Amino acid sequence: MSEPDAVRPSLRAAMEAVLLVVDEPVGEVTLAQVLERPTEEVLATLRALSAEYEADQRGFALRCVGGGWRLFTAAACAAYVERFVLDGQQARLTQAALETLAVVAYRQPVSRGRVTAVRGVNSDAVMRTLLTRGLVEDAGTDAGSQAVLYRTTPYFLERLGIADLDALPPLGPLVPDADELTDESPG
Amino acid sequence: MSEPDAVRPSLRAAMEAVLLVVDEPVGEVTLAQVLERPTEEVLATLRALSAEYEADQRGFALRCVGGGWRLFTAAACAAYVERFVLDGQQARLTQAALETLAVVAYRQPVSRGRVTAVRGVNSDAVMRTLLTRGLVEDAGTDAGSQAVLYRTTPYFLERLGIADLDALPPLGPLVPDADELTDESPG
Amino acid sequence: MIAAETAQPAGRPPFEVHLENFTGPFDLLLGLIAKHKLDVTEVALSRVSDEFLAHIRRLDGAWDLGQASEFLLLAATLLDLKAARLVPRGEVEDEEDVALLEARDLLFARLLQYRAYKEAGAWMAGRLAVEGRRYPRAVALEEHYARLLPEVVLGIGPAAFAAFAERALTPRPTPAVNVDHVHSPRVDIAAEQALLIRRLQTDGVASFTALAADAVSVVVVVARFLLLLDLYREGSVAFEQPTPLGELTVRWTAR
Repeated sequence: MSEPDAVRPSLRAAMEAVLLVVDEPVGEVTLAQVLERPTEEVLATLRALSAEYEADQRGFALRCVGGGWRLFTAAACAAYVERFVLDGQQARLTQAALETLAVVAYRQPVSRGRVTAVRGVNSDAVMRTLLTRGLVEDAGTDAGSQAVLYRTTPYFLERLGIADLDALPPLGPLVPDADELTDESPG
Repeated sequence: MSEPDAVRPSLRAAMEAVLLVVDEPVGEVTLAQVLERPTEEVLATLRALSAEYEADQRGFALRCVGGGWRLFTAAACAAYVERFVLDGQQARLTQAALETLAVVAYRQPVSRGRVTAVRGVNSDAVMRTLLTRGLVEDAGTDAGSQAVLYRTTPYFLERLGIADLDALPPLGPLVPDADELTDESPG
Repeated sequence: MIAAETAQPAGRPPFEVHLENFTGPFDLLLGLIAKHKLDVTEVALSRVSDEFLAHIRRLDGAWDLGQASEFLLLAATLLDLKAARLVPRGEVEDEEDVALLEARDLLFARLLQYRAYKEAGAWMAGRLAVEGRRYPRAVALEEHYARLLPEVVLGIGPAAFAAFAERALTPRPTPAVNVDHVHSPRVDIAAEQALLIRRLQTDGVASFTALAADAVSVVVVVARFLLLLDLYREGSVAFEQPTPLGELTVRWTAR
């Protein structure tokens, strides 16, 4: 660790970093593969970390739920988190969410993979946010690829203030046809 | 929420919990409101927390970028994180795009014509790329020339990892007065 | 040696003179002056042009107009600077010299300015590379908090919403050397002509400024002007311009 060229992070640090970006519980086996360490060591470190957060009375907790590990806000801090959530700041969608929603609206039904390909950035978390907010819903699976497809909801139309999808403004001439795009789709 | 006043969390814990649910940089003023503490105290705690994470070589970092505070993964852990957030790697910006971005950053709001005048070469396509990437945005039109003006986005600050535009390094001392030179731009 | 890495049309060898990362004439000049420590007055323009002509001959007629005009643009910028530099400092004889001196100062000022932004761009590239290794937490809310969320506020209307879609769905331009300055976009002449005639028939009279107001590019303005000359030749319109460079008024004179 102290060698100048070896900036290799500790197992604990690598684990914290991964846990910060995953928003679905991740199993210790997966973590062990990604971190290239034995599963037992990973499990022991996860438990140690979880205990450490609790002992230090941190605002976050590391818990094993539904077959995997995930960071949660500490229960003791719930009142503040609730206030923040209700604050109104959260009523607005982020730019990333608006963009993702726009892609779904104009290209539905569409898979997450396709949205990611169009936007050039991973859109999984954003799509989950849109699902939670009730703006987007499951639209079955693609016959070929078995990918889950998404479409906008009536609530979306209501929030945008339009009667139906036909009322969406047409896109400019630079945007390729949906057919053109989906034909070359990987699935 | 269980035992009254027994488990009132520390400011630090409450802050950590809120930071865990934000998905855009959050300002210290908003945090101060939510946490019901003076802004200065909140700011001091944010800074202390940020320093603590770094000193402890945690896998996450608390940083003030793009006008607010947000949790990031530590740079040293990037290799592991990337296995989870495989964005389809972020394409590097071309030299032309970087130059254009620099002119916009230092001269905003600025028209395409001015950027072209500074670079000595047409910058339209490059500006479109920057718009698409969300690094630059429309900033209305110039009252006189009716030219569309551009400015950098908060996302630009976030990508650069700086708090605000004042954190940009000064341009070389030899740069002549920009207005003098670019006023004759074709618009 | 200079070289413009021009965007290469399929199957045709590009003109090779050598400056990496060429993005525009200012870049070329900086490369020459700074990197090769060349005084502009010593740049052997003739050698560069000889090389270019030889290159074109090798192509045996199959040369690319885009490449040729890009070369001309570079050569002209160089020549401009070279001419300005050749004027001796100090004694200024006549107005022409003054003009050249001013041109020289302006060119150098512009070069310095460009260099500063180029350096700022390099600094940004460094930051982006470092920061690209840090990933922000962007995780969906825990279920029990998500239920508390107030109603979504989109905060934008359908038009702005469509703009988001348009931005995301427009194909990203593939990185390439920018040659927009030599390749004029095509203009739909028939459509432009129809538009001009329709407006003039409706309004009877219009200023050229008004007729060109919605042109999307300079090329379209030029096209409209040429089309008006064409209409003039046919006797369909008349022009009025009381003062040189003043407002040009166009009157529809055909039935």
